Amino acid sequence: MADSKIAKNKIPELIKAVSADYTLYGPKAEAGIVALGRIHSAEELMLDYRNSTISAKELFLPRAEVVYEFDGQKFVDDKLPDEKRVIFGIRPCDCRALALLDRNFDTDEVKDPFYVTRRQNTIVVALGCNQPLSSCFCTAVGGGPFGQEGADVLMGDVGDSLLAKAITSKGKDFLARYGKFFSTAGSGSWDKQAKEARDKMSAAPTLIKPAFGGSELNIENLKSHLDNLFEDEIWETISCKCLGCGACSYLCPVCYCFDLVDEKTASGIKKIRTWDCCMFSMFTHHASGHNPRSANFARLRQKIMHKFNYYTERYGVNGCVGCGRCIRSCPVNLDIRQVLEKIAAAPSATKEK
Amino acid sequence: MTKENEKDWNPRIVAFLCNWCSYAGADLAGVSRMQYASNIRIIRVPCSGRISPLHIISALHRGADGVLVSGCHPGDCHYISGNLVARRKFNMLKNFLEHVGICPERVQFSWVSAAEGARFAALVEKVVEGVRRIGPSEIGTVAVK
Amino acid sequence: MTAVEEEIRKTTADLLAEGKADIVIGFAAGSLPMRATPCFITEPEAAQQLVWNSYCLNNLAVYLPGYFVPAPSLKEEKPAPKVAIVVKGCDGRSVVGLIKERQILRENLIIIAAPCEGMLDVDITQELVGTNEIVCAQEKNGEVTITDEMGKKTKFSRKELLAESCRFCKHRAAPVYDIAVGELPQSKDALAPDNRFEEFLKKSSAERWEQFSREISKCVLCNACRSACPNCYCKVCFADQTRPNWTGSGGELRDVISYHLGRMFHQAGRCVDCGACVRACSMGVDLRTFTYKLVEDAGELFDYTAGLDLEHVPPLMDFNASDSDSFITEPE
Amino acid sequence: MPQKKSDTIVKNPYRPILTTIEKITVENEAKDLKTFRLVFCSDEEANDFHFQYGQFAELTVFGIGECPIGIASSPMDREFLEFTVKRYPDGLVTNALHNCSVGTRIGVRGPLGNCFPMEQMTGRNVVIVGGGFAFTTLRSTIRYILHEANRAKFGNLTLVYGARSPGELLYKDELKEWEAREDIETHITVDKGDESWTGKEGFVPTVLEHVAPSPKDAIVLVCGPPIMLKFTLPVLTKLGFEPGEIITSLEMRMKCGIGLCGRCNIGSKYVCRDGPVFTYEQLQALPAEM
Repeated sequence: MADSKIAKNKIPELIKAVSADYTLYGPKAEAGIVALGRIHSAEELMLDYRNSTISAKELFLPRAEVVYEFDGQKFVDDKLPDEKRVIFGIRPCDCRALALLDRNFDTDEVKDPFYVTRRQNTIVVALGCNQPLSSCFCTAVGGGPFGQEGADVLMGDVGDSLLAKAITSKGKDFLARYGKFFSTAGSGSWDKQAKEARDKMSAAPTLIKPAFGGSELNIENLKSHLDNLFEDEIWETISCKCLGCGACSYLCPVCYCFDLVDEKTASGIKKIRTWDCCMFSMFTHHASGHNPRSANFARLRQKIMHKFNYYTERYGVNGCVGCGRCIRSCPVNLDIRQVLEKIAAAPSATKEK
Repeated sequence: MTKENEKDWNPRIVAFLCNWCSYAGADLAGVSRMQYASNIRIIRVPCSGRISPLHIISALHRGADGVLVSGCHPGDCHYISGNLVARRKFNMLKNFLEHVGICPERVQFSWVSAAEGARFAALVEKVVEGVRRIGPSEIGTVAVK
Repeated sequence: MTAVEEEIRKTTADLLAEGKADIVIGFAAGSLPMRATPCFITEPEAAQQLVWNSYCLNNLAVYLPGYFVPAPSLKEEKPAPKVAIVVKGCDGRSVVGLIKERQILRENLIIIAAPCEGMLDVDITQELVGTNEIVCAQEKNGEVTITDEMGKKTKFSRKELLAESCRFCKHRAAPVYDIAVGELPQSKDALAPDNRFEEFLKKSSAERWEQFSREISKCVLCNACRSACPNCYCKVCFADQTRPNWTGSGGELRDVISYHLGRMFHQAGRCVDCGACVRACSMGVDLRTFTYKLVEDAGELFDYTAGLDLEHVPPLMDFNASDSDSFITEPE
Repeated sequence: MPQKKSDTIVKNPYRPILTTIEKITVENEAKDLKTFRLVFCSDEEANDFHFQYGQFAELTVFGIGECPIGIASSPMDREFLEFTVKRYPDGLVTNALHNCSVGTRIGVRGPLGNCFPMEQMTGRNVVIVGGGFAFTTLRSTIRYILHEANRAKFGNLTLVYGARSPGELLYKDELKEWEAREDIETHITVDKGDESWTGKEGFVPTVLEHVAPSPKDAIVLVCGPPIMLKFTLPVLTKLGFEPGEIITSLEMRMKCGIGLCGRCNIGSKYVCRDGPVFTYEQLQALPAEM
């Protein structure tokens, strides 16, 4: 199928038209933070952003959301989110994160109605990364700056216009619906653009070579390495400087662990789902006082294991998209790439079980 | 809180009173049939030194429009120095809350002895009047993002 | 490598080799430009990893209490280790505070004081540079040359790039130490103060509240501020308690505000204004405009500056019959 | 794994069904163990609630929170559900539950988790080993097996149950009833008896070794505090039980109960969804993080 193309000076019109039909979200800067927020006009839209400070998971798993209300006698009708949304300009890593979250929240056995409804009601229009950051490592974990997974439409910035191609039928409908803003440009130079971005990425780490000892991060055998490492002392070494905060998890587009809490209201109670984080000591604290992960190293181990071993075991893919937010946000510069590298190099990682 | 129903609004004020002086002072005001505003909800505590800043913040968080803390006059503490330790805490807390933009009338501290029923009644009137003037609590009415 | 760096490495190697210390906490090179990372050295050979540069921002004192509180799972009693720590002025003051609060043992500590001329903040620098990523920073005679990913070089004066708390810092040398490396700064002048705090004070109550609640609304409750703060060593933070639940579920802004009010006020008379909480925050919440009030008040009301010596009792652990009553509401 | 996109939205898995406390029984001398009998508020929900022995449910004290508790009543008891709950000083929900009185509304979300392996148990001898208050789902199992409609489906039933003291034994009336029955071999023991105690004294593993149930054509369900498990498992191995025939049930801090919230995992297994029932063989393959 031929690719579509929209001139950048047409974007304000597109935004206006889309806003009339959908609630529009996109990258915008507010109080020094770039996030995927409500877009009311094209001026707010910040398409030359590198990546958002906080990931797009907020739009599918809000920091806090009411899952039911009870007035003391009966339940108030559950309200499922009914907003029809378009997310315009989300990065491919965050899109891929959605595809990973689907594996947890939309399975054959269990479905989370809030997440699933939001996913169904949202059209994801991704924007490929021409200029990945030096902390990005999507290519090492199976994604790419022009990855398509999780997106309905993929766009690429080619100077004065944006190329667009539909990935899903939802995306096809989107491009058809707003076809008048797009011209058919024949086949776009996707491969070239994607290659350029990838080249930039492999070039970028050379600037911070110490992190990789001169080679690119390779996580090919990570799962089997981790199978051998649960009891290893490597965790205590790695976790030395970890402060045990939740910055990495809360900014991660894939970390989804949550808590359910009751809150009293004037007329009854509501059950609220909030973000939670395996790095907090209270996360697994039993009522009896027992805590299976009482030490910080055990919690960091859980975090790494969950992403690169347990997730892989359950869903066949590791739970990291390489967006680099955890690297940028870590107060003590605990770089997950270095952690993975240490794991790969651990003497007992390759031993026979 | 909209302008229209402002005049119907009755502030809810939590008063933490120490058992030995201020609570007895309140009691005296009561048995002496002194009139004072009924907006006060009293929580009796052993000593003003028992009051953690968290109690005060939590009261505002849970919807109190004002907080009054009162203990024995300095020098008269049943536990000798409970109120003196508390005083430093209260002083810094009051300044701090004002600093972040909470009106000075919102959280007030005073000393009332067991014999000062009239002082207690006047104090309550003053606190209620002050809170009424500044309106509902900042924390309680802060807009959800 | 600078002379100070060399001295730190040698001191570290000696302390470990002579068995005077079991572990030395310092900084190693970071994985990102303009970053250093905390580093824990237990073998003399590993001392070569240590660096001392303008990016050693973390307050290393945060790690100390952990060495003196046995992990809950460790049943057997182990003797407390001998810990050496490389400190700037702020870390050093935090160490003093922790000693006074009996969280760490002075006799098990070896405090290595290193010179600090204020640390450079990568986020502040990045903001000045613009959207292109910083890849390299070179410092010479108080000037910093930043190279961005496009190869463009920009010169800044060192003062422009200082971390916010460093601009105001009047105590850049550790007040209590065992070993000094290099020449400790003597000057008590702030490096590059601005009047942002004074500007805030001039605002009306409503404006201050507006700014405060707007800042706090950025918070996602990741607890990085709490985790990075050396003073936040409580075994169970009030915010994690369920009986009573002080701050609600975190679902509403007032919950977040209560958390921050409680956490900040717990620093009253203890905060050394190291700025660790502010820099730890990924969401850019400016906590310092508010915590600085506590630092000022401790000085003004009780003539106390946190962490300057081992003798003075922290103000909220003490009292005086002549303390001010001026904040008391008089009914008449 | 191929992704499954849902086309229809399922019911809200976080919303409990409503029940009312009908009866509260204080089980022990320390009064920190109470059995709550809950009745459904709607017949429809009562009819829809089908569980197997070994499963658990999330109990909600509205406005306080939720906690996962094993179902102690039998699947044959259609009119009510029973839960035996220990009060922990720091337990938010368990304290609230213990403060509840008859008539209080309680939310029940479940049944959750897997159950004791019914197929593996059918037609075979069943040995049940319990310690302390970890006896709740075992009691459910015993009640189920002893039901006249089911008893013939199982072989011999042997019970070894112990508690710290006579006052700490759960379901005392039922224990007496079982001791009098012919179709269950009951061995009740306490760590230390009192003046009135005429039964066995001694730890569960010791008594078990003495009773020495035959592993032949038998399956053993064992639940108890970690220390009891630690000493019981070697005894069972010594008696000749295969790790795959030793069944236990785990507990872990849980929130969602349906494998979504990422909290109760041991290795890649979620205790709430893949458990709480595991064979000793499965446990041996999991990391030691319990």
